[in-house]
This record gives sequence, C-alpha cells and structure tokens, in this order.
Amino acid sequence: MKKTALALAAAAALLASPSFGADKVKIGFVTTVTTPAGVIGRDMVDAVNLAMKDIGGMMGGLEVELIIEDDGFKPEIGKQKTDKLVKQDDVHFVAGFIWSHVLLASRKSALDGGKFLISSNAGPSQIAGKLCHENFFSTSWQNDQTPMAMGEVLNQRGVKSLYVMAPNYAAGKNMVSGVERTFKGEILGKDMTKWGKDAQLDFSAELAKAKASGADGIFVFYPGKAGGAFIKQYQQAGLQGEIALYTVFTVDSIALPNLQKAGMSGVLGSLNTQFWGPDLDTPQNRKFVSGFKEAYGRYPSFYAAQSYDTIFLIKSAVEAVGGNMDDMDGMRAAMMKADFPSVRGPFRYGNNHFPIQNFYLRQVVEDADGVWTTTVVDTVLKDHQDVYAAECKM
Amino acid sequence: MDAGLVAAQLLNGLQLGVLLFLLASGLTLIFGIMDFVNLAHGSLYMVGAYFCATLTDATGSFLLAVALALPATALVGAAVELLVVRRLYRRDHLDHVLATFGLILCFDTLVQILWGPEGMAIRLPAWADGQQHLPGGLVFPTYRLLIIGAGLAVAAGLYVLVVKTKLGMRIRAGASNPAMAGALGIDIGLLFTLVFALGAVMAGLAGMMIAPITEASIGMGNEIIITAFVVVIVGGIGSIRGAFVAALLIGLIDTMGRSFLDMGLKLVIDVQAAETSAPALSAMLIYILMAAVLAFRPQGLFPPKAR
Amino acid sequence: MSRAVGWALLAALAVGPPLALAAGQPFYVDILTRLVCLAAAATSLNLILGHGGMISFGHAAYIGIGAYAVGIPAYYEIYDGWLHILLAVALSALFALATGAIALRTRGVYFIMITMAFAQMVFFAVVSIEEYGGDDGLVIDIRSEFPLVDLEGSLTLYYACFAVLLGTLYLVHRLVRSRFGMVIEGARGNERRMAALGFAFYRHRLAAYVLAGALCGLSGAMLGNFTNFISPEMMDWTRSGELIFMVVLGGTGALFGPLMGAAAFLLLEELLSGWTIYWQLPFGLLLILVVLFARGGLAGLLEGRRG
Amino acid sequence: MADQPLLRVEDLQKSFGGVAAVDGVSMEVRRGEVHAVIGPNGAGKTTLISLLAGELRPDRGRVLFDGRDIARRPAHARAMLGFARSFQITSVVPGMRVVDNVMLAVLARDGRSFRFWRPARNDPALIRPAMAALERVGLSEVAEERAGAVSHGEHRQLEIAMTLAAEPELLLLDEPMAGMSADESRRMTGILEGLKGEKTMLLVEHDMDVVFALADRISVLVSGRIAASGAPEAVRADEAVRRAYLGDEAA
Repeated sequence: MKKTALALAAAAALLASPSFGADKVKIGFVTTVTTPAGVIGRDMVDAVNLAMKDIGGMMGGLEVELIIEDDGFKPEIGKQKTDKLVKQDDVHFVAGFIWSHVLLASRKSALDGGKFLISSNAGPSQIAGKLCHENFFSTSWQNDQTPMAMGEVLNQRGVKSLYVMAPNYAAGKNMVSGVERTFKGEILGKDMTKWGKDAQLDFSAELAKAKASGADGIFVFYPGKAGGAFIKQYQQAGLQGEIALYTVFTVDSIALPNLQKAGMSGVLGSLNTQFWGPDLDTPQNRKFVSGFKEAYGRYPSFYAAQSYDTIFLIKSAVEAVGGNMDDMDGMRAAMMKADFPSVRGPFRYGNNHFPIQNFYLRQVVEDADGVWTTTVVDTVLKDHQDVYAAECKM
Repeated sequence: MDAGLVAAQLLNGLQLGVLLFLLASGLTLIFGIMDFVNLAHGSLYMVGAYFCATLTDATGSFLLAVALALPATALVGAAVELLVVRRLYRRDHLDHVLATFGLILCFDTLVQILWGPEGMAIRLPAWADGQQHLPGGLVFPTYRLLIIGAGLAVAAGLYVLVVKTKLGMRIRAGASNPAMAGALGIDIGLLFTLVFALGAVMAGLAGMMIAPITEASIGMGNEIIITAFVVVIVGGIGSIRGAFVAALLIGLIDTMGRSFLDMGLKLVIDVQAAETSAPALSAMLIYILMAAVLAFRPQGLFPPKAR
Repeated sequence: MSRAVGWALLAALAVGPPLALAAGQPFYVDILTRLVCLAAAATSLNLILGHGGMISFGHAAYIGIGAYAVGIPAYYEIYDGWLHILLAVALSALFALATGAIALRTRGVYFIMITMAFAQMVFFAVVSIEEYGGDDGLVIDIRSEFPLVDLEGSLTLYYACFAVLLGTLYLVHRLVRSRFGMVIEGARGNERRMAALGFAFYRHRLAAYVLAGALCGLSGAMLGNFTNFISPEMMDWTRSGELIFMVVLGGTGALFGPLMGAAAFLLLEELLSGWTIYWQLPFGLLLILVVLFARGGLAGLLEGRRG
Repeated sequence: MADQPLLRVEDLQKSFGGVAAVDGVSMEVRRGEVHAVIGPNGAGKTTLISLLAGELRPDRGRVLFDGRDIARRPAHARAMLGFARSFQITSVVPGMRVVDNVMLAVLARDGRSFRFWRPARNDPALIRPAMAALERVGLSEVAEERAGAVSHGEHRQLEIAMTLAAEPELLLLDEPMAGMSADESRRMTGILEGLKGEKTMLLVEHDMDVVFALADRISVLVSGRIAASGAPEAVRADEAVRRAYLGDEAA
C-alpha cells in the first residue's frame, strides 16, 4: 500500500532511459490516511494516483516512484515521515501536506535535506513570508487569501457584523486574520476551538454565543468532516434565517455527501469562496473532474485538485531538464514559470512561490443527477497575491 | 451577558452532563463491582454510534436503529468481556490499563477498515430536527432537549434497576463482597458479563445520542472517555450517585468555561490571547477540579463504603 | 540471560550509528536516537512504576516539560545547553514535587487517573500559550549549544543522547540498590507492613517520583533537540500509555527492561507501519497478548518466567 | 518513671455505624511482662489491636505509651517510638528475600533511609542485626529465599524476626499461632518463651494453652469491655469469665 511503485510503463522507461543522473523520479507524498481526517488524505491520494495514470507513470522519460506516508494528523509524525523520505528513500520531491502545522514542523527536514518541498494544500503565513525558500512551491494558496475573498463578498453584500469561528491551529488563525483583513464591518465575537486528532466537534456553547451576539453573519472555517458536523448543528440550532452562514474550506465535496445524507438542505444556496470549483471551465479541469468521477464515483474536492496539479507541476520541472534529476536549478526555474496545465487555468508564481490567481464565489447547488455540489457564480479577486509575499526576501 | 444566553448554556451544560453520566455510569459500575479499569469504554461509545448510523441507513428509522443497536452493542460488550476482560480481573490495574489501551487501538482500526475514514452521518426524523420555543423566549434544539430527557430517564431507570430489582440486589451484593455473593449462589461469572454488557449499552447509547449531532467517527470516544474518567474519580469510584452529581457538575463547568471564560480573561489579558487560550483553559478546568477534589478527598466526593 | 541481552543491546547501540552511516543509511541514526531518548524516559518511569509500584499515567508530561525547556529559550535565541538542561531538570522536578505531593495521597485507580489529569493540565496549558505555537508546536532551529560539543552533527547528538541513557540506567541501578531503593520496593510490596515497621514512606515515594520526573525531563530535553520540533502532542495521554507499554513490554523492575521494551516497541512500529496503514490493529492485539500471556515482558521471557 | 506502666489505655472507645466494637477499655501493660488479651470471637480484639497500632483512630480515650498520649498518631510514628507489631494474617513483603524483610525492619529502626547511593544489601549495619534476628527465630537457612516462597510457619517466624529486629520496647503480637500446625505452634511457643523477661509483650491469642504458658497477666475482653484482668490463676477462677467465655471451652 505504502510503496506504491507504479511500474505502469516499465518497458518504455527502459527504452527511454537517459544515460545520466537518477533512473527514477521519486516523489514522497505526506498526507493523513488514518484518523477521521483520513477522508481528506484519501481524496488526495486518489487524485495523485489518477494523475499518475494520466501521465502514464512517466515524466521526461523517467519512471516515477510515488511513496505515500501517513502523518496521522500529528506534526511530530509528519516530520518523522519527512525525515524518512529525505534520508532513507532519498526522494527528489517531498509533497502533500494537508495541515499547516504539519508542514511547519516538516519544512526544515525537507529543505535542509536539499529537496524540493511542494505543498498541495497547507499555506501558512510564515512559509509565504519570513520562512519562504527557493525550493518551496505551493500548488494551493496562502491561507489568508480565501477568507480575504470572503471578506470582500461580505462587504459587497452589506454584512455589517460578524461572528467568527475556526479551529485553534495555524491555518485557523490565518483564516481569521484573512477575513479580518478585508471585512469592513464589526467582529462581534470569536471562538477558536480545539483541533487535532481529538478535535472538538460539539459546538453547542459556541453557537449559543454566536446567536446571542446578534451578528448579521457567521464566518467559519472547519475543514474535512468537522465542516459537516458544524453545518448540522448550525441548522439544528435553528440559526438559519437568523444569522447567515459564510464559509471557507468547510462546505466542499468532503462534507456535502454526509450533509445530503443527513438531509441538511439548509446548506443549499450557501456561499463560500475558493480558487477553484469542479465546474471551472478549463480543459485540464474538465479532464480531471470527469476522470475523477469516473474512477471514484464522486466529485473531487479542492484537496484533490491541488494534488492533481502537484504531479503536473513536478512533471513540467522534470521535462524541462530532460530527466536530469541533479539539475536542481533547472527544475526550480521551470517550476517558477508555472508552465503546466493547471486545473485552475493559467496562473503565475509570486516571489514566494505561491500562486497569483483568481478567487471565486461559489454556491452550493444540486446537480443534474441530484448530487449536491458547488458552482462558481462570480470572480471575487483577480490575479490576487497574498500579503505575506512582501515579507519574503526572494 | 444576558440571561437568555446563560439559560441556553445551562441547558447545553446539562446535555453534556447527561451524556457524560451515561458513559460514566457504566465505567463506575465496572470499576466498583469488578475493580476493573476499562480505558476501552469509549470504544463501545463509538461502536454504538456506528451501529446506529448503519442501522438508520438500513431501516430508515432512527428510533428503530437505536432499538436494534442497543442489543448489538451489548453483544460486543459481552464478547469483549468473555474474550479479554474476564482474564484480567485478578490482575492489577496496570494490566487493565494496558490491555484496554490495546483494545482501543484494535477498535479504532477495525472501524476504519469496516466503515472507512469518513465518518457516518445520521439523519434525524423531522419531529426531532427542529427547535423548541421555551418560556422566556429561549429557542433550543429539539434534539438536544430529547437527549436531556432521555438521559435523565435512563438515569432514573438505572437507579430503579440497581436499588429496586433482584438483579440490582445481586449487582450490589457482587460489588460489596464478590466472594460472599458467590457463596450465596450468585453466578459471579454471568453477573460480571451482564454488568459489562450493561455498561456497554450505556456507553453505546451515549454514542447513538451524540452521533446525529457530530457524526459517528473514528476515535470519537478517546477524548470523552478521559472526561468520563474524571467524572468517575470526582464522584467516587463505584458510586452511581457520585457519577451523576459529578457528570452534571463537569458538564456545566466545561460548558460555562467555554462560554464565559474568554469574557473573563479579556479583562486581564489582551483580546487575542484571551480568545485563543480560553478553550484550552476551560479544558483544564475539569482537571483542576479533579485535582482539587482529590487533594481534599482522596476517594472522591462520594467515597465507596469500606469493604 | 536478560542482563546479557541488555548488555548486548547496549553494545549494539554503542557501535550501530557509525556503521549505519558508513552503510549509507543515515535514517537509522535517527531511529536509534529516538530509541535511546525514549529508552531513557522509560527507564526513569521504571524507577517509580517497576520498582515503586506507582502507576503514573502522566509521565509523558516530563518529556514535554524537558522539550519545552529547550524550545522556549531557543525561541528567545538563548541556546546555552547547560541552561536548557538545568531548566529541564529543575522544572520537571518542581512539577513532580507539586503534583506528586497531591497524587501520592491517593491509591490505585485514583493515582493512575490523577497523574493523567496533571499531565493533561500541562498539555492544555501549553496548548493555550499562543506565543509558543499553541497546538501547532514550535520549531527549534538551532539545537542546544555546549562547549566543544556540536549537537548539529547527527552522530554527536546521538552519542549525547546515548550518554544520557547510560547515565539514567546507572543512576536507577544505584538507586534501587540503595537503602532508599529498598524502602520504595518494600512499600510497593506491602504498604501496611512498611507503616507498621515505622516507615513514613510517603516521603520516599515523593522523592522517587521527583527523581523519575527530573530524569525524564532530561530525556525530554534530548528528544526536543533531536526532533527540532516540539508540540503539546508529545505529552498527550496516549504517549504516557506508550511509555508504560515500553516498560511492561520489556519487563517491569528489570534494569534493562525499559530499554528492551523501547527497542521492541519502535521496531514493531516501524515494521508494522511499513507493512500496512492498519498497523495499529496487529499492534493493539500484540499489546493485549503481551498482557495476557507474557506478564514478565521480554525480560521475563528471557528468564523463562511467564509472570 | 520505672514504676509507670509501659502502656496504659484509658477509656478507649471505637464504634462502627453506632455499634461499639471497643467500649471503654482501660488496661495496663507493665514493663517486662507478657500481657495476654483473650476473648471470644467478635469481642473487639482486632479493633483493639488496630487502635493500639494506629491503624484506626479512637472515638474517645487515651493510649499512653511511656507516659505520652499516642492515640492519634499514625502507625509509622508509633513504630518509631518503639512499638512493633506482628500481623494476624502474615504480612511480609513477598517479592523480597527473607533477609531483606528483616533488613527493612533494621533500617526502620536505624532511620537513615534517605541514602541513595551505597548498595544496601551488603551493608553490615543492616545485614548483621538482620541475620542475628533470623538466627534467633531459626530462619537462617532460608534467608536468601523469596519471602513469598517460604512455608506458613516460616512466615510467622519471619514476622517475629521482623518485630524483633526493630528492637522495640513493646511487642504487639496479633495471634502469632494463627493457622499453625501443632509442631509449628510448639516451636513458636519456644521462641516466645526465649524472649520472655527480655521484651514487654502484648499478646492477643486464641490458643489457651499458649496463653496460660506464656502470660504473666491476662485481660479478658467481652463485648468490647474488659471483663476481668489479672494473673492467669485469678482469671481462670473468675466466675464471670468462665460463664462468658471459658465456659464452652472448659466444658
């Protein structure tokens, strides 16, 4: 399971085997496979495997070896697994990382080991700013950006006051600071709840406070399954129609199936912001979403989209240097161009190697088959760069 | 802070307390009678939730699912008792802790293998899904009120069972003196299995009641079981009454801490720090309570009678 | 026999890392460094658990305190290694003194649970301190600095940790053979008798508890240096459970037991987790089997005892 | 001071749930004597012993040891004053060697137990008195055995050795013959006879032959009260005692 050595085109690899450098491209992928958060990791691993299939297991004439490691939702384990990938497996790329705190813990091991570090999801402010590094790239976004887009939406819609809730870890704090950055109204209250493998999932006390605050809207960030739990309790508490719900990374194709099953129809029509959506009309996205639905029978999440992009970003780098895996400078220069077919369409990299990209407003709808999904309704931010790029000396 | 919010939080605290009591009552029975430390009690809470979710899917009825899941959870409890726990009664607490720690790992992984990592939602029937308008303009989720009602009813039922029935008499005899009970012709082995299964049912019921709110998920029992242990210790091992008082106390303290501690902290430290440290500090409150109780009453609030 | 295996293991640990480096396997040095740090922590736990009969379910707290005693000064760019060690040992000892004074008034399950409660308090206290990363933990960019010794080198760091393990082993060896050691062992065996003989062994137990905490704090400081990253997760209650497992797996009360237990534990973890993502299932089963059938741990098996 | 009794109990009272187990007991143990307490089952002997040893606190009354009231001091503090007890149900440290058990008793008297470094098991200050005590009760041969592994009779002897090694002023012996075979019992009587005159002993015992063989004075406890107290012959002749207690046995 773990050493998914994909030898799909081993014969072709032999024929095209270059005479120099490594004979394989090794990619280590750190994500969460166990614990309830494993549902996110599964989406990422599925997407990476799909991408591997779509590229025929080859990059620049080299066979690709993918090593998937489970961080168990713990920064310490993530770092330990990164150490293993760097020192024992000697991979060329360490990718993956759902959680900001796991990425922060693992960063030093990968970069000190002279490897490329590619975040397929986490985008903590430190890594976009002071801790930026030439060998780090993101195929997602900086944490603050998506809530900043939401803040703009709130302003446009005349929301005057807000209650804010997020889990108490690096990304949660970034999400809150992001919405505070653009939202012009008043924030009437804020709760940072326990996170990790023993995350708090019962929000009765917090919801009662939110209601009592009298705010116009409630802004939440609850990734993975916590999102579903939150939405349900929001609806059970009868807050619908009393205090409007605005989310980031909470209502997605991970949470929606369970919400649909639980009959939480109140979530239909709710708004969230995102750099991507399953119906975003780009050639690569059409191929990705249809391929994913065909292979796994469900909508891909944004985690899957970013992971799919990760493989194509790496492929563009390996091809640019003709498979010479020792040419770090060449690969880095190639990745900085972002010259690969991304599911989000063309974008460019900023000085801190985070994408400069659009952010969209999405709405939860029922698709033609009666499955709940999201649709892009508007572009909120165009070619947006995160604010921490200015702190990056690169 | 307004009175409506305080009242709502009191109800929330009561709901948490009732849930804790369901977990803690089984623990304290098993502690008190078999002198057995069952860390894996939370796994039965999880198993109950998953059974209920699966059966709700299969039958389409939440209530029917609960009715079927309760005996199923009892069977799992009895199986655990017969296969593992039974062999450990004569061992020391260290062995109990370790073996049941191993059971937790097994249960969590088995659930992931059987049900996958994503967790399971339970759809509530329409009549349980709304809100109730209570006197004083308070609006409270119907389902949470149901939890409070059901929990109190179960507590009363447990009291009647233990104090008024023949089985309860045997349980109490077994608790106060297993050897004597055995000499009086009570089948101690069967009694212990029954008590363990009863504990499993209470834990499973708690899991079934919370699952429509938070979903059934892997490891869902591992956090709350520690809190349930705190309840048992504060209440005094073996005391159902103690568990009841301590469960409500801790449910209220925890909820009130989460609700109002940040307001209090904002008066002394800066707003940002108050908002982030309040939840962690309120999580500490129950441990502080436990340490304080044990410092003055090393056997809890309602210590068991000397044997 | 178990002594011989223990010495052989120590010899292997003394020469293993350079061989691993020579064989181009630097990752094994990492594994061994983790091993010796955890073995030192487990050895310190064995002083109170194996020899003193005090089942502390909160020993991981000292690993955390030791690690943060390195991490927090490093956060302020204070890298003096002696200061780090002094802080780690002194703070651990102080915490052990304050909490042990209360915890040792209790017995049995109450003791197990109150030690866990105190560890949870530290856990939540650290989580609530935003400045030092809270839940996210803290990256240690530069390791403790000592004159002449540079811990940035992986071999140097390894041998520093190895020295701590040797020191801990020797200290525990001397302690349990001393008059003091006889008293805590006697109190484990028969409290009532020891009181009748005139021992106020509460003080001896407290002293042992403090010593064990201080030693564990030291190993925590080494572990923090090794991982370059510290987080509250290091003192989660499951970590305390793992430490107990190492002691029991190796054999309680045997000098080299915790070392063998830690080695077997990490070996199993590596092997099983490389084999399947569901590795916790066989791991948990094994834990149960060890408790049921191999009470004396590895040391017991080597001596031909089954406990 | 010399004519003051070593132990003086005044109006000692202890009730459990309203029932008085010990109900106003007063008695004296003189220096150097063997004082036996006898009484039928349920007379309160075990409670009395627990009160004297400090494992229970009395509701009322005084326990004067060498003139000091110790009624509310914990067990270990009484032991430090020179008050050693043996247990009715054998109470040793089963995981340690026989000699270790006695060394603990020596260590308790010696008081210097906060020594962390020097190995204790070959410390002559501990091992010599321990071996001497074992010699005295005839256990030298099993000194190296695990205490949990020796026979019942040897356990009882070990109890006495531990009590002796503490070099107490007063030996509180709680049914030293309990559960012994006739052989073992004879042997134990011999050991105790050897100590007579040397140690003050308070003996609680069921076996009347032993009591009348060893005791200088006897107190009879009936229903939590002292029914009679005096020399063996006087007690034997006491009508009340005969009726309340000896009656069925003497018959």
